[in-house]
Formats: sequence, C-alpha cells, structure tokens
Amino acid sequence: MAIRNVTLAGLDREQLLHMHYQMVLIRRFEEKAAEEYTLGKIGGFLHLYIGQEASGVGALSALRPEDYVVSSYREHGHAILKGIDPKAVMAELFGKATGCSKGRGGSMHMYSAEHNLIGGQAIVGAQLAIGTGIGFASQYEGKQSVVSVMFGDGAADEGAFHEALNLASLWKLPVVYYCENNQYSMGMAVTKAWSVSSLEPRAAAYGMAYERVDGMDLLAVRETMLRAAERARKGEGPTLVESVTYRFRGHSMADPAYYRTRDEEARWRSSRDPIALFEAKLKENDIITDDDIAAANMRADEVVEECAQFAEESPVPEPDALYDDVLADGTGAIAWRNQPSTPRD
Amino acid sequence: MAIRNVTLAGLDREQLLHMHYQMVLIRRFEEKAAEEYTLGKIGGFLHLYIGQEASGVGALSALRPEDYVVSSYREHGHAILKGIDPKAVMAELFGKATGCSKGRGGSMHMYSAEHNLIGGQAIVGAQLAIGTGIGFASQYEGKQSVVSVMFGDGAADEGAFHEALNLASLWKLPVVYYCENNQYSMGMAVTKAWSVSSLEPRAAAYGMAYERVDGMDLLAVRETMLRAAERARKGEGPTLVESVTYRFRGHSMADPAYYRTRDEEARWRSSRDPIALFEAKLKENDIITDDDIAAANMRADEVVEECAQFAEESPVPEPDALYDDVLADGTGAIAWRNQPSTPRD
Amino acid sequence: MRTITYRDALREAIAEEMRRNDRVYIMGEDIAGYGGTYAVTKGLFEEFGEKRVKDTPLAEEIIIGTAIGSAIGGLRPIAELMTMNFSLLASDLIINSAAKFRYMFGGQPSIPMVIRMPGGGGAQRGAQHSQMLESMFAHIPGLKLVMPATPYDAKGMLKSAIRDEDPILFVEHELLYSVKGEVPDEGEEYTVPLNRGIVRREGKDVTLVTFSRMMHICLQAAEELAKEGIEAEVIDLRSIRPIDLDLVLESLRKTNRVVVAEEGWKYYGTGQGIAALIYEHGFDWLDAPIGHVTGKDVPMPYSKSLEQLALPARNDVIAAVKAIVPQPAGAR
Amino acid sequence: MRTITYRDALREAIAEEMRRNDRVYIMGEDIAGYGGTYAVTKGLFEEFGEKRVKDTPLAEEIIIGTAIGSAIGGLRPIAELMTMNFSLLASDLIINSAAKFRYMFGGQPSIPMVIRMPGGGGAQRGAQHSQMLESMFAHIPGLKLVMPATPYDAKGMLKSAIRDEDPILFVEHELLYSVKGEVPDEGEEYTVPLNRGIVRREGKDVTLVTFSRMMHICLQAAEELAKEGIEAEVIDLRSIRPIDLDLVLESLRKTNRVVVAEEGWKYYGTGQGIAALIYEHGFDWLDAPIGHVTGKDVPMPYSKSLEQLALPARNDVIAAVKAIVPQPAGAR
Ligand SMILES: Cc1ncc(C[n+]2csc(CCOP(=O)(O)OP(=O)(O)O)c2C)c(N)n1
Ligand SMILES: Cc1ncc(C[n+]2csc(CCOP(=O)(O)OP(=O)(O)O)c2C)c(N)n1
Ligand SMILES: [Mg+2]
Ligand SMILES: [Mg+2]
Repeated sequence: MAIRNVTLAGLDREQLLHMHYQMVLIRRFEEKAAEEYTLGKIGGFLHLYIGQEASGVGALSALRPEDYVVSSYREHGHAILKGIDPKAVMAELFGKATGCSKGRGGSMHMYSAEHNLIGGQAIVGAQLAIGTGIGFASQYEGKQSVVSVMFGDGAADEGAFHEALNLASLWKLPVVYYCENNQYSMGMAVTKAWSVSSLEPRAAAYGMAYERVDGMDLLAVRETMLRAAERARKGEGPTLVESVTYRFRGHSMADPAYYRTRDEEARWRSSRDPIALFEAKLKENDIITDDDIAAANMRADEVVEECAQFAEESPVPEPDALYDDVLADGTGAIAWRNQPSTPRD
Repeated sequence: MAIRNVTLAGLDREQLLHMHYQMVLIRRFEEKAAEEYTLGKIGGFLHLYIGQEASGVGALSALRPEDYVVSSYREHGHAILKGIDPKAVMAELFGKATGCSKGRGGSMHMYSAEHNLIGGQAIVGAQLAIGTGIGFASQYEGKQSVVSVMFGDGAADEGAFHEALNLASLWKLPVVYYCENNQYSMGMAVTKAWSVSSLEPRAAAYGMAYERVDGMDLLAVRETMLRAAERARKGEGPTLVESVTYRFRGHSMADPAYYRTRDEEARWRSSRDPIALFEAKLKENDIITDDDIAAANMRADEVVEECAQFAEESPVPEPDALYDDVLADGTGAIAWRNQPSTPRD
Repeated sequence: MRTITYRDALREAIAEEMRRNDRVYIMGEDIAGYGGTYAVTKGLFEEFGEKRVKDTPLAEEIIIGTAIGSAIGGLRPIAELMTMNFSLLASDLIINSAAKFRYMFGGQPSIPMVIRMPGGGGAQRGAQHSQMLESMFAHIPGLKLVMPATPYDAKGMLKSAIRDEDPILFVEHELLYSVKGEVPDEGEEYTVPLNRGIVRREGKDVTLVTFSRMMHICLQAAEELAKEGIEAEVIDLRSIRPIDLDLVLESLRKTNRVVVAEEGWKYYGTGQGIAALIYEHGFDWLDAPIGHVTGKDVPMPYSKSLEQLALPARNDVIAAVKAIVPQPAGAR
Repeated sequence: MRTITYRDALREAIAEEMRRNDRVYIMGEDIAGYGGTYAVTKGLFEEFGEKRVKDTPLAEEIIIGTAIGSAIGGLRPIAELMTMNFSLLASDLIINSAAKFRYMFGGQPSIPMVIRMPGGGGAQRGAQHSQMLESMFAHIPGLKLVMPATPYDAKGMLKSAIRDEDPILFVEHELLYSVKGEVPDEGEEYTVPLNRGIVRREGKDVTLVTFSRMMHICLQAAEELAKEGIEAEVIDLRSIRPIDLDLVLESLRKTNRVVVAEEGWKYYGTGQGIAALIYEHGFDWLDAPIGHVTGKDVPMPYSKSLEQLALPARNDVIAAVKAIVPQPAGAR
C-alpha cells in the first residue's frame, strides 16, 4: 500500500497523523492512570476519558491557543489537548508539587492559565456558568477568544444550564456549549433523565444554534466545532453542540457499571471505537500504515511511561504549601496586627 | 335591553356574573390595600394584581377545591379565589393575628391549608420547585388533585424553572405551570430577559404541552386552564400555560415604573382592561346590565370596607406568638434538660 | 446485638420505615439503579419499586423542591444529596422554604422531610468534595441537624428523623460508611432521640466535645491520653441543632476543662458556636480557655500529604488537651 | 467633608472606580434601566452605558457565574445581588468556585470580584427578605467579607474592594441606605482598608463589638449608658473576614468586659464566632462572660409588633451591658 499525500477535511497527512497520535496518547495516558490508581499512586476520584477521544481531539483541534476550554472532572484529555505537558497532568494526578495545579487539585481540578485551560470543575454544571462569564470577558475586551464549555449529558439538567444558555444567547456571547453526551450521568441513562431525546429543543428554547455530531467521528466533530467557533468569533453568538459518544469504562474507577450490560459496552467497543474508526478512515484513504499506528502507540507508551516516572520522582508539596494561595494577599481569617506568633489559620 | 339567560363557554348567567364580581372584588381589594399601604397600615412590600384579574379568575375558576395553587408574592387575588375569606387576607396585610398566616406572613406569604393555597413565595422561582413536589404527592397518592403553579415571566429565567419542568415532564406530574407573563419582572422587560419571544420553545425543551392565551380574556383563560387541568388529571402530564397580561401599576408600591411610558400604560388600561373587556362581552350577549355592574362594584366596595374594618379592629399577634411554630415540637436551638429558666431561643 | 456497618444501619432504617409507613419514599441521584454512590440504598429499589425509590435527574434544586412540596402534600420524603457539597445548590430551598414555611405561614404546613447527605474529607476528593458545611444549616431556626457517628445512632436517629414532623438535615460522613458497630438484632425495634448527646467515655480531667467522625478520633486520643494519666470524658453530641448543652455542662462541672473537636473550618463555624455556648453558660466552671481542634482554614488540598495536614488528627486533640490540662505528676 | 447618604457613597465609589479602570463593570437585576432596587446604581447606566452597566435576567446563579468567569478572563466585576437573601441561590458558585479556585488550581487564577448585597430586617419584609446570612460566607476560607456601617466606610471600603484581587462579599444593610454621614469632598481620593476595625466611641467600662446597622444601635445604647455612668467603648468591626481581633483585644485589656451585638441569629453565627475568638485569645482579661445581643432565633415575622420584638434593640444592648458591668455607685 502506497501512502498518499492526500488531504482529508482540509488536513494534510502530518496533521491527521498528529490527531491520531493525540487520541492514542490520551487513551494510553488514561490506561496508565487507571493502573497507577490501582497501585494507590493516585487517590480520590478518577474519571477516565476512554471512548471519548475523538470527541475531545476533534473539538479542541478546531480551537486556537487563545481560546478557552472550561471543563469538568473528566478533563485529563482536554488538559493535554490544550497543551499542558502530560507530565504535569500525571504529576497532578499523583498530587505532586510539579502538577499543573501544584498537586492541590488532583484529577478533577487541572488548570493552566498559560494554556487557557480553565480547569476541572467537580460541581456538575458550574463550568456552564463560569464559561459564560469568560465569554463575556472576551466579548467585553473585544478579543477573538472563543470559550468552549465541556460538559456532560447530566450537567444539562442542572439549573445552571438554563441560566447560562439564556444569558449567552441574549448577550450573543462567543461561547460553544459542547455537550459530550456519553449517554450516562453516573448510572443514570440519559433517556431517563431528559424529557426530550436530544438537546436540539433545548437549544431552541434559547434561540441558540444547535449541531449534533457523531462524537466517535473525529473529523465530523472537528468540522462541527470549526463552524461553532467561527460563529462565536464572528459575533453571531453561542452554539450548543451535542457530541454523541460513550465512555468505555465506568463513571469513575469506583464504578463497576452494573446499570448497563456488558453487551452494550462490547458493541460500542467493537464497532464504535473512535480510534479504530479513525484508523480505518485513514487507511481507506491510504494515509496511515500499520507501522505508523504501531509507532504512534509506541511513542504514546513512552510518553506515558515518562509521565509516570516524572510524577513518581517529583516531590510532594512542601508542608508549607498548605497555606499558600488561599487568597492573593495571604490574609487569613484574622488580620493580626501585633500577634504574628499566632498560627496562620 | 332584555337580559337573556344564555350561556357563554358553558357558563350560566349566575356563574358569569360571579366571575365578573370576583374580578371587581380583587380590583377593589387591591385598591383598598394600596390606600391602606399609603396610610401606613400595611408594611413591607406590596405587589398588586390590578390588570391581571382575568388571568387569575379565569385560571382558578377552572380548578376544583381539592386542587392546589402555589403562588408568588403577588398572590392576594389567588388567595381570595381559592376561597380564603378576604377579611383574613386583609388582616394578614395588616399583620394581625386573624390573618390567614396569623400576621407572620404578610402580603407575600398568604397560606391556607384548608383551601389548598400553598402560599406566597417571595423567592422568585421557588414555587416552581415546590409545586412540582406537591404534584408528585398527588400522583403518588393517586389523588385527583392538580397543582397550579403561578409564576411570572421573570421566574421563567431562574434555574428552578428548568429543573422543575424537566422533572414534571419526565414523571408526568399533574401540574400546570401557569406563567402570568405581565411583560416585566420589576423593571426588566421580558423582551430583554428572554432569548425567545414566547415560552413555547421552552415548553418544547421538555416535551411539554404548551398553550398561550390572552390573559385579558377571562373565558379564554378559563378554557385553557380547563384543558390543562384535564390533561393533568388524566395522567397526561404537565402543561405550560403562558397567559399574556399586564400589571397596571408598578411592580410594588415602591415602584414608579419609570422604565416604561405612561403612554404604554394608558393604552393597556384603556383598551385591554380585563374587567371592561369582560363587561363588554357580557353586555354584547345581553347578560349583564349597567345596574348589575354597579351592584357588583357596590358589593365589592362593601366587602373591602368590611375587610379593612375587620383588619383594623383585629388584635396584633400576642408577643408570645413570636416563638410559636418555628418547629412542630417547639424545640429551640438548645435541647435544655435541666434549665427551663433559660429563654426559649 | 449484631455488628454491622454504618452504611447497612442506614439502609435498615430506611427499609424499616418504608415498610412501616407507605408514605415514606426516597429519592436522589443514582439511588435506585445504581444503588447509591455509597451503596446506602442498595437493594431498596428491588424491594420497594420505582414508585418509592426514585432516581432523579442531576438537579439538586428540584430534588429538594420535590421533597418540600411532597411533604406539604402529605408524604414523608427522604431526599439523598449525593454529598453535602452539593447542598449549596439547594440551600435556598432548605433555608428559605423548608426552614421558614411553618412559621411564616402561621403554623400551617408541616415539612416532615429528611435530607440525607455525607460530608467530610479524608479520601483525597479535593476542595469541592470534602466539605463539612453543617454550620450553615445549624445556624438557621426552623431546621434540625444531626450527625450520628456510630451504626447504632445512624439507624436509630434516622428512624426518628423519618418519623419527625420537622425538616431534618441528616449529615453522614463518607469515611464512616464502612465503620462497624453494634446494633440491636433485626426485628428489635429501637429509635434514638434527635436531641440528646451521649457520653462515649467517662473521664475527670477534661471534656472532649465532638461529633461525627471526629468522635472516633477523640476516643483514640482519649486512649492515648489515658496512658499518660489524663482521663478525658468524650461527649458525642450527635445532634447539633438542637444541641444537648446540659450534658456538656454537667461534664464541665466535673472536669472544668473542655476541648471542642470538629472536622470543619474554625471560624464562624459549629465548634466556635459550641464553645461560645459553653462559655456563656459555664464560664464560672472553666479553669482554662476552651481548646478547639478543627480542620485547617484552607480549601481541602488533593495531595495526600497536604490533606493529612489539613485534617484534624488524634495528635491535634492530644496537644489541645495537654495545652489546658495540668500534666499529672510523673508525666512530662 | 460633605454629608451624603450611604447610598450615594456607594454610587460614588462605583463611579469613581469605573472611571479609573475600564475593566470594572457592574451587573445585576434591575441595576441599569431601573437604577437599582435601592437606587444605588442610579445614573450609572447613563454615564457608562450598557456595555458596563448590565441588566441581567432574573437568575442569580448566572450573575455570579458571569462575575467569576469574567474575573478569570481579566475583568473586575461588581455583581449586585438584589438582596442577601438571594445569595443562597448562588452560594454554590461563591463557595465552591470563587472561594476555592485560586487554591485548588495551584495559585493560578485571581478572582477579583465584588458581590454587593444588602441584608437585614426592620422594614416588615418578612421571613424570606430580612436575613443576615453573613456567617455562612464568613466561615469559608478563600473569601473576604465586609459590612460597612457608615457612608465614609461604604465608599472607602467599596473602592478598596473593587481594587482587591480576591473575591469579596460586600454586605450592605437595607436600612442604612438613607443614613447620612461625612465623606471627603469629591475629587479627594481615599480608601478604607478591608481588614481594620475602628473605635467609634471610647469607653473604659465595657467593649461593644459590633458591625453594620447594629453599630448605630450600639452607639445609641452607649449614650444612654453614659447617662448612668457606664462608659462603653464601641468597636465597629467593619470587616468580618478577616477580623481585626487585635483591636478588640486591646480594648478588652482596658475594659475587661465585652458585649457582642449583631442583627443575625445567635446560634452558630458570626457573633458566637467573634465571642469564641475573644475567649480564646483574651480569656485572662475577661472579668465576666461575654454578653451577646442578637436577633431572636426565629424566622423574621412580618407583623410590625413581632418584628420589633425579633430585632435586637438599644435596650437589649443596655441590658446585656448591665448584666456584666458592676453598677456605678449611686446608680440603681
Ligand atoms: C452538583 C453535583 N451533583 C452531583 C455530583 C456527583 N456527580 C459527579 S459526576 C456525575 C455525573 C455527571 O454526568 P455527566 O454530566 O453526564 O458527565 P460524565 O460524567 O458522563 O462525563 C455526578 C452525578 C456532582 N459532582 N455535582
Ligand atoms: C430569587 C429572587 N431574586 C430576585 C428577587 C427580587 N424580585 C422580586 S419580584 C421580582 C420580579 C419578578 O418578576 P416576575 O417573575 O415577572 O413576576 P411579576 O412580579 O411580574 O408578577 C424580583 C426581581 C426575588 N424576590 N427572588
Ligand atoms: Mg454523561
Ligand atoms: Mg412579570
């Protein structure tokens, strides 16, 4: 098979292979995280992105560095895609000082001001409210930055969804509300939580543009997001995107997913794996070889090993870091004048 | 002109005249309340229902005694229509012990367990959440009671609206969400607060039945509510009704309504007064005479005078009532065992 | 007596009360199909069916709204909030509706409602998932708030709460669910009142006033202290509002020294409230200022090492005791 | 110096800071077209236009969400919540987001945001519209909370708050808006720090620790007491978090007696927190237990007669003082 230098969806081979690699990297990263969790290196809750890679890579590849991403607790992939060094992401999972949130955030609270990754929110729905505000700042300052708010199907039932989308539509804010509908919020099937079968009527409730996309189809996702971001950048207001996807694992590491059948999972894994689908498409167009795929996997494996090693070897936060950054000015609850000997809290 | 014994919308003359009287009574009642407020007999906030009488009488006339009404702070009319003695409503405004909430509620918190008037909520939107719960209880117990949640256009922007309507639709609760769209939430025109031009798409967002009705047309309101209540009673689920109306006065007694023109108000008052419209309709059908109208007004005047007198003469709550009914069992913050001398709080 | 977990004790209470009164129902996120995030409600759906064990959408405001409304409508709801951290989303309805309706509506509606929710840290769940926010609600007249620490109390107090006519916040602790303890045999009916603390350990040198998971840490600290000759009396308040102050004052009259120990933040919180009450009513019996052990005054960090520093520990209790109790002869 | 109202002082602060920094904007319900429920923002729309003076829909969560997000995005929002009673609807975002982001995100985002809101009772607005809920927020690390009592402080502290890098709850009082006081002439720039209390009246017999509207009531009580020979020192805390405890302790060392006076509820609230701190750090200087004047522990009744009973009054302060201060010779 001869590799051709065709373009797909306006992307050249190098770009396409890079996107493929990003998906593989995220998957390997998450698998590694699961492993380290089992070994006790990672604590708390751990929500993996496995199965949703195309939904993430497609969407974020359509954004620019100056665009903001505001996410949930299922944000490792988004963090890596916004450009945070995967080492810093893994170190954060390990609770190390070198983590992107200095080890104080953990899996659910990745952040990078430099990369405009406005961190993981563990209160479902909060990102909708906060992302709307960032969009307002962008509009106010006449910036070209678009905000992509990443949220799940469950988050669409919180009151914040309603308040945020109404305001964004009224004020024509440059926000893309990107719902990764993976069909479950924990154990709750979306069919039992939504009184409608898609978000389309909910977008209409705010006079908002809506697009539904197969979240397992990387290029379709990308093009959808390009259109939505363009709309936002042009001042035409927000879009609600519904990316239909599936998480291949339980909600978090603690979830054996008894609420759905192994059969259902197997069907998705075998026929709708976003990486396999993309590989098939690239092969169909003679863009990728099995060797390329193997190389991508190998490179990803190396990177995640490095990540784990880096995380392992990184120092835990200094005890003093406990008191850092509560407020900008280091104030505690008491504004001592004369008794600095009193403990800082 | 000969009075005919025709029926209109299935209602006989007596019923029609009664509904007319109810509108007149509410108007007079509110005018009296305004007067007493100016005299300092009523304190706090006072939100009048003037202009919205048809919206109230039409809707509540379609309900049965066992049906619940859950309302906002603009609920004097609803309270009277649910059967609370207007004297007890006025006494409540005066803060007297004979008030329907024993003087502890005031204008915004009328309640009657006996009449299923589940009181005035002064937190905008709360009635949507609470009414939904009452609907659930009715369904759970297999009762025929329908719940009518009365709320304004502004309340439809609160997160509670979204959460309530989604749940009610999912669970097919016997609730009518009755939006009295009087086109302003305080000074905010609905056109500046909603990203859509009616609630129709918002109902669609929950797959919910929707009806829009001219809230100045008593009989149209009544028929709309009859249909909605019927739907609820039959187990066909909730309806969102949008009753388009107008408050002829400011939001509350404190509001000079500078945010709209005197012209706009005059137009509504002169051409869309719900009482005048109903009178015209009844006259057109030879159902009412000018004498009937005068008699209704006179009777209403007498009633509200009685109300005011009753309220005036009623005792204020006993000082001890301050501590009544905080909890069912009279517990305070401290469960004293041995020191009953300590004050109850 | 049997030995069961706090989790199982809660489940038994719910099941028994649901069998006893068919107006009792339970609702929350993932409580039916999933069996509850912390498995408290496991099996209830199978026994009671979807009419009475209800999964809700992810929407805390309407969970609490439904609870309040259905209580007005004659039911006895148990609402589960997945964790106490999310109670803020429903705090308006809890504080402005549930707590006030009986009073502001002239004594008419009863709101017999239980809101169950676990709080607390210690499992590296980070700043947004580790809070003890009880003081916000305990501050509000019109509410009751209890925080049982043992399986016995978890069951007995939950049963009382379900039968009570008032809105009750029932605060569990994520790290207590697997803790075991003695509970009367099945079929042996008992309840525990909602307004009585209990002496968990007798002592004469100092009174430790505590509740929820910190009670266990205080007991451990007391054992350590005993080795050094300091006998601490440990009072488990169990209920925060109303508080069983007499029990505390009685102990104070014996020990003349108090340490209040809680997991939450220090300032304007539960412990300061308790301390202020003790000062107010027991000033003359106090031989030293009240010690106060709390979580550190920072959002909860994720990193294990920092989280451990942030949480109050046995040694903090011991140090607080030693700071106010004269060292017994021979000890150093 | 000029004499202006608290309301006008606030408006001047907002206008001056908006002129000074064009990233400052203000938003809320009915603040533009309507001019603000309490007329604080009157005229701002006319001067600054709809880009910077923004009416929002009736939706408190998104008001605060927009504030937090826009602060992260580089702006300096002033969010007006129509009253503090509605802050509960946004309490999740205030407590779980605004207060925690800097810390949990490793020190990265600043949330320079001011939430202005009036609290308090006294105008017969009933249970849902009369609350002082500051202790809920003052409990939370990551927030600052101030409660100015005079026009001078209202202006100076609001200016400081707008310039501050941290999320600040700025609690006004509905009954203070029309209160007048001296403020430097226009064009005379000044600010008041967010962490300093102030002695409003000197005295040697007892220290009244108070804030917001209760400060005025304490001053009146102090005048009454003076007639009977009791000289009360009145400390206006101004800031609740952080609290200027040294100022209080200094006064305590002089008077040896303290009464804390606040409008809110007693249990697990601000005043108990303040009292506990004074006991903790000033135990040895206290000659009597701290007196505590609060609103009664009930939801606020509407009826004027009951409301007056529920609110703490001058006489309550006087009685609390007399209960702990030895009567001067000749007085009875
Ligand atoms: C306000 C709030 N309620 C409940 C939870 C517990 N919780 C965490 S994730 C989750 C499910 C969210 O589902 P969805 O929005 O579909 O996102 P997904 O996990 O599928 O990515 C729930 C209920 C929470 N974190 N916040
Ligand atoms: C949660 C909440 N936010 C704000 C307010 C203040 N407020 C009282 S009434 C009102 C306007 C409500 O408008 P709408 O829902 O249209 O009802 P209407 O007054 O027109 O009947 C506002 C903003 C409140 N009481 N509760
Ligand atoms: Mg999901
Ligand atoms: Mg309206």
